Amino acid sequence: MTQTVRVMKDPGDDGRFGEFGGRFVPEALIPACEELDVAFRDAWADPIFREEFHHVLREFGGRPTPVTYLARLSEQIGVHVYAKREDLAHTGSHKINNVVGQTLLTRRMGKTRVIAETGAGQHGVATATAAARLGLECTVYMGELDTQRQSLNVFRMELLGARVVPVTSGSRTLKDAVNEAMREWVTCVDDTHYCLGSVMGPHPFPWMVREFQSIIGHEAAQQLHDRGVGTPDFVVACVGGGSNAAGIFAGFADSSARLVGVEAAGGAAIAGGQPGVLHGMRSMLLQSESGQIEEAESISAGLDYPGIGPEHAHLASIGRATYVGVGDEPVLEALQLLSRLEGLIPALESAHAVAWITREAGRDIPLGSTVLLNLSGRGDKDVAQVREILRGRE
Amino acid sequence: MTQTVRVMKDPGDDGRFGEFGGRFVPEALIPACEELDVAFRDAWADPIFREEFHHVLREFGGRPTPVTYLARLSEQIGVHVYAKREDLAHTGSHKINNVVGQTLLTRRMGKTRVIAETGAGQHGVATATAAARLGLECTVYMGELDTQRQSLNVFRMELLGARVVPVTSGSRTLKDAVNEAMREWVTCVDDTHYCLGSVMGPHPFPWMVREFQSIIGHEAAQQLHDRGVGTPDFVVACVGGGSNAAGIFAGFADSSARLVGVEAAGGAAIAGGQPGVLHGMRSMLLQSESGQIEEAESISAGLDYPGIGPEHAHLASIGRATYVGVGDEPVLEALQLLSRLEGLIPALESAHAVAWITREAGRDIPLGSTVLLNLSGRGDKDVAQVREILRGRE
Amino acid sequence: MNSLETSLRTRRDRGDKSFVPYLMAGMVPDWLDHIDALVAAGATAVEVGIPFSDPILDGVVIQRASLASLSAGNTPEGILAELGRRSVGVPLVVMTYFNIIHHLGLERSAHLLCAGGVSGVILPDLTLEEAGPWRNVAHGSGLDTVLLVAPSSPEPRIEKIAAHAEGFVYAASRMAVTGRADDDGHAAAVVERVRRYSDLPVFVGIGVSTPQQAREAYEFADGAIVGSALVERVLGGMTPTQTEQFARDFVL
Amino acid sequence: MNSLETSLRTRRDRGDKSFVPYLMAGMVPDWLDHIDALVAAGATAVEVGIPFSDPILDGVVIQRASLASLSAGNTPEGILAELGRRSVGVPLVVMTYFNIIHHLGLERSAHLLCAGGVSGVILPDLTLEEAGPWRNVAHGSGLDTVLLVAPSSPEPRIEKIAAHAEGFVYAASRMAVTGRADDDGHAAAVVERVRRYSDLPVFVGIGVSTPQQAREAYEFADGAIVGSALVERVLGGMTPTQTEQFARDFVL
Ligand SMILES: Cc1ncc(COP(=O)(O)O)c(C=O)c1O
Ligand SMILES: Cc1ncc(COP(=O)(O)O)c(C=O)c1O
Repeated sequence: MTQTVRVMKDPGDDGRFGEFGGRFVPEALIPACEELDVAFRDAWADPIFREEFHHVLREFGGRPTPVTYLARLSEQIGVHVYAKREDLAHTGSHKINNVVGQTLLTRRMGKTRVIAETGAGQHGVATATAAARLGLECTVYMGELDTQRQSLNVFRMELLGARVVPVTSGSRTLKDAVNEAMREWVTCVDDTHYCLGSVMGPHPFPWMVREFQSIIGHEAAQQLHDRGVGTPDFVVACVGGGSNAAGIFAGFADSSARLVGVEAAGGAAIAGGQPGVLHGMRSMLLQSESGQIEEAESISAGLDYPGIGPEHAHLASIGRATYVGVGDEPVLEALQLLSRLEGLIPALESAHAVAWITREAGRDIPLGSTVLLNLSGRGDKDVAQVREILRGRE
Repeated sequence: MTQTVRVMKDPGDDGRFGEFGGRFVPEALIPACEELDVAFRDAWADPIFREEFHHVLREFGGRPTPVTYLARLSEQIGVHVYAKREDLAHTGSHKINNVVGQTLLTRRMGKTRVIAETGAGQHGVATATAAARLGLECTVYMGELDTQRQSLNVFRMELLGARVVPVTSGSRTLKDAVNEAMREWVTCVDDTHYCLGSVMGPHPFPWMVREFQSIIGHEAAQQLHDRGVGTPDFVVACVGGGSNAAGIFAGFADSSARLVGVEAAGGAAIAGGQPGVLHGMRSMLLQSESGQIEEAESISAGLDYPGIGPEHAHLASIGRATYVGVGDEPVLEALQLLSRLEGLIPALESAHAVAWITREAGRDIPLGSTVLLNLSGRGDKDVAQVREILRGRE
Repeated sequence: MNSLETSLRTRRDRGDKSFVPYLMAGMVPDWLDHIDALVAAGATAVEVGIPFSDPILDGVVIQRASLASLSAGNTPEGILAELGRRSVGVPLVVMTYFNIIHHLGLERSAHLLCAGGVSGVILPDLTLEEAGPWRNVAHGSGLDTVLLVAPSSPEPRIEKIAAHAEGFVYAASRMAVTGRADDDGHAAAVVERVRRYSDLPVFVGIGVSTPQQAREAYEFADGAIVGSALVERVLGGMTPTQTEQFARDFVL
Repeated sequence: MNSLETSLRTRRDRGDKSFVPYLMAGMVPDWLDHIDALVAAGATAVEVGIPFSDPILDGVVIQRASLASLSAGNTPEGILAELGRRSVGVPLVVMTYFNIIHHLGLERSAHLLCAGGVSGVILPDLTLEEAGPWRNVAHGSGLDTVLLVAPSSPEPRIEKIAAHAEGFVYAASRMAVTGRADDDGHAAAVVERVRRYSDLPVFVGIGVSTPQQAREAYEFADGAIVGSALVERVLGGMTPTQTEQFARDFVL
């Protein structure tokens, strides 16, 4: 498929990606969103801010992350797989890119405090980390169920000086943590920035987070170019909210590469959802017959989100990117395969992308193709869970 | 202190660092040690091997790791602290440098299998990782007590395709895992390389491991030079066996920098030990009155070793490096301080170096000095333990 | 000018203060009886919540009410049908989140709302910029879309909102979700700013929970909206008779 | 030429095979009685282990014996003093790890060993290259330092070891730690290679655990060293009388 539409650009003042996006928030938050839009637009056009962003990611965040050729996997499945190693970024995933950007912006806006939502805790830990470095106060909202399931991450955030607030409303998971963070943001917009964790929420968040994450794709494109690989045939990333996918897609939006987002089968907002409005955006959402938002279900906490960033909904609708789902079982197998063959224990989220590649090699992915895989995070956070599952079967 | 003796060079055929080092192993292992010496000497002089070593560390291991200026800590304690970020290396510590080198060498020697000892599991996981990548078979010996205390790392190694053998002899900890690995090596030297985890053991291990780890120091020296910091006044690293310390010291051996190794107070082989022979080397060892080796005791599993690499014993004896001890309590505080101020949760091992710096700033370390800290690893592996300790106090 | 706005303006022009109580539809089995009780007590209009799974402008009390209603199996269609079968006697304003409307479809929503006897809607996550398509449809059905003004709204924005406001202007007394009444709020200042640009009735909401607070609001605003305080009691077992009694104190 | 070597050569030259049993000093309270029993059974010499915390050339059985001895509070000095008080009647060879000697000090060790009636030492982690200083001291005290040859030792190395060997040459039958007897081993080949360069008595050790295996060794070697098989039984409660009976079967 050769693409001529230019995509992944500035979504304009109303934050539209085709029919998706926008800004659906309480009136009280409109000024803060507008202020953020102006501030980000200004900062992102400012070479000094950009340089600072890159400097912090280099010096503190561990960028550039390498691209690793997965020789043994490639040989086994007959396609050439290159992995962009976001697992090597500080705190163990691509989440650091976004929070470094947003905390620098927070300081630039003269705010002294950030709040964030978190599901399993990855974005919460990343936010607490970036906030600690700048001396910003930090409060993280986390579903009460998740605080129990991921109590170690709660402790990690506390070590980093953040306050963690268990959210007891609704299903007491990620979706409710977002609700609660938005509710709290209303009360403290003056001095507080809401550091959203993915390419979701009201404008300018989906755009801003994509821009901060686009460093993944730009680096990878350059790295593949430098080693003579050129444009890959496929760029594959897992999709929760969609930030790591947006980040890597951004480096290949105008290329001939096929972009593939892999959702958890039990949280497939594109395949299983309908257009709707949630958390400040119009996008594809899992909904009941009467328009209530449904719980996503996945082995991986980071893909347990009933929606998807609006730009992905748009890319899907125009056919520029394809979104597929994989179930828990092949994900577990992919995690084990990559560990054993390559010495890389991927995050369960990232293992979704691996699972799709191994499934489709020789089918949707012609043999001999070149595939760029976004290894969005490391699996250390997941090994206890994986062990319990595998043990339960013995 | 200005130094004129040239140190940290090739220890020659008998592997001596002054009075320390050597090769004290069963006759059966002599040929394997000699073969290894020849193979390493040959490989290390071969630009193709060196380039492969660097390539793998770059592409797979995440090198170069950055040097991060710790602005908030520096301001608080009045000395300029730069951290070499080995926590960002693949598998979370400097251990990967050594195992990448040794596994490449294993393949070069035509061997198909590695064995390793591990304490808490860091070196075991690193070895399993590097072995997986090359398709080498891997068996890891781990004290039975440690397999229980660090059961998640056992699972991690198994995920990576390694076999983990619980060692039931002696104190069932690291020291005994080394014994057992050596015992097993005797039975399989033909096809198996013993991938030792620190700058210890019989010649050529202390030298070889130091050379593989010296990439830390050489990178750091270049990085400090490039940003105009020049030679730091102090280079500080924690010391278990001494590999991360040797690695960073190697970049500054011939400079004016004061080299400081920080041992766990309960495992201070230099301050509390006597010369002795263990695990194939003559070095400083914790011993009872009658020459039995004593258990080290430390909050951090990685410093729980009753000995120290022979080159460190030598550097101490000639006064080129200083070795100091810090207790568990300041280490816990240092871990919390660095997390809160800098967004870096250090490994408990690395927190020893931080603790010494914060203790001595304005005392042994004059205010305004420049200090290079080797942040040898990340603390993710330790947060559960730290939580238990801190909770126990509430 | 639609029915809601006409009646509220008339009242305002008479100098009467409006008491607008809020109830979550379906939160208790006899919720319609509570509505009747509110009307009997003298409510000017009743705000009826349609539950949504993710109510981001609601505090814990109304969250609980949503959950209770959803757990009881209520749907927007069902609620509006029930409302339509009851003749309430005062204007009804539905409060819900935009996804409910979006999911039903704009036309269908407007139709069902009208059939339910509703004359206005409050959609707290649908601000002016995003409201266009819905407002077009709503207009066609004679439904007023009530807009909110917050303490954080800058004057140029208030001016713009005022220019598009319908029914009444909902002046949020504080930067908070519903149910928060832990400080004095900024109601007077917000109302004053709205008045500069609008001659619509201005009602104070968010954090009005006692008759005393309502009276204070009546000093400078045209009415007060009381939600969580009422909902909490109804959830707690208050009977319709008690509801009538409770509500009476809010009526000037 | 020292006392150990002299007596072993004499025996060898007579065509007699040597049986050298091993016991860990202090592993049981009556360990000295077991030594007497072994002598009574016809042992040519006795190898006496001094326990070390980290015995890297020992398998599980001798590890257990070390631990038992250390747990009983035994020290090298104590053991050698006890040995010195008993008159054993055959040459005693001490087997321990170099740190024990290193820690006591070389001179002091040599002195204590002599005082204990010991005529040779086996230090499995002290190979030729590192043995120089110790051998100098040992020579001065008339102590033989026994060197090992392993199946992995290449011929040039065997030649070198042979040139420095004292007492006897310890031919390790297999690439393994003590107590392993799970394959045939390479004893004959190792012995044959040693013979090319040395005319010292050559004893086979590591993995000789049955009288049958000892007899096989006697076919090509000058003697056999039996450790774990014996130690395991003594740890298991075998009495000195039973030890004598058990040992007798190994004597040709
Ligand atoms: C490693 C990793 N990958 C992916 C995700 C999903 O988020 P996104 O789709 O925004 O990249 C998460 C979220 O926690 C994550 O931790
Ligand atoms: C993070 C870290 N630092 C330091 C050490 C100590 O080893 P060495 O002294 O060889 O660097 C370890 C050992 O496990 C470790 O994991």
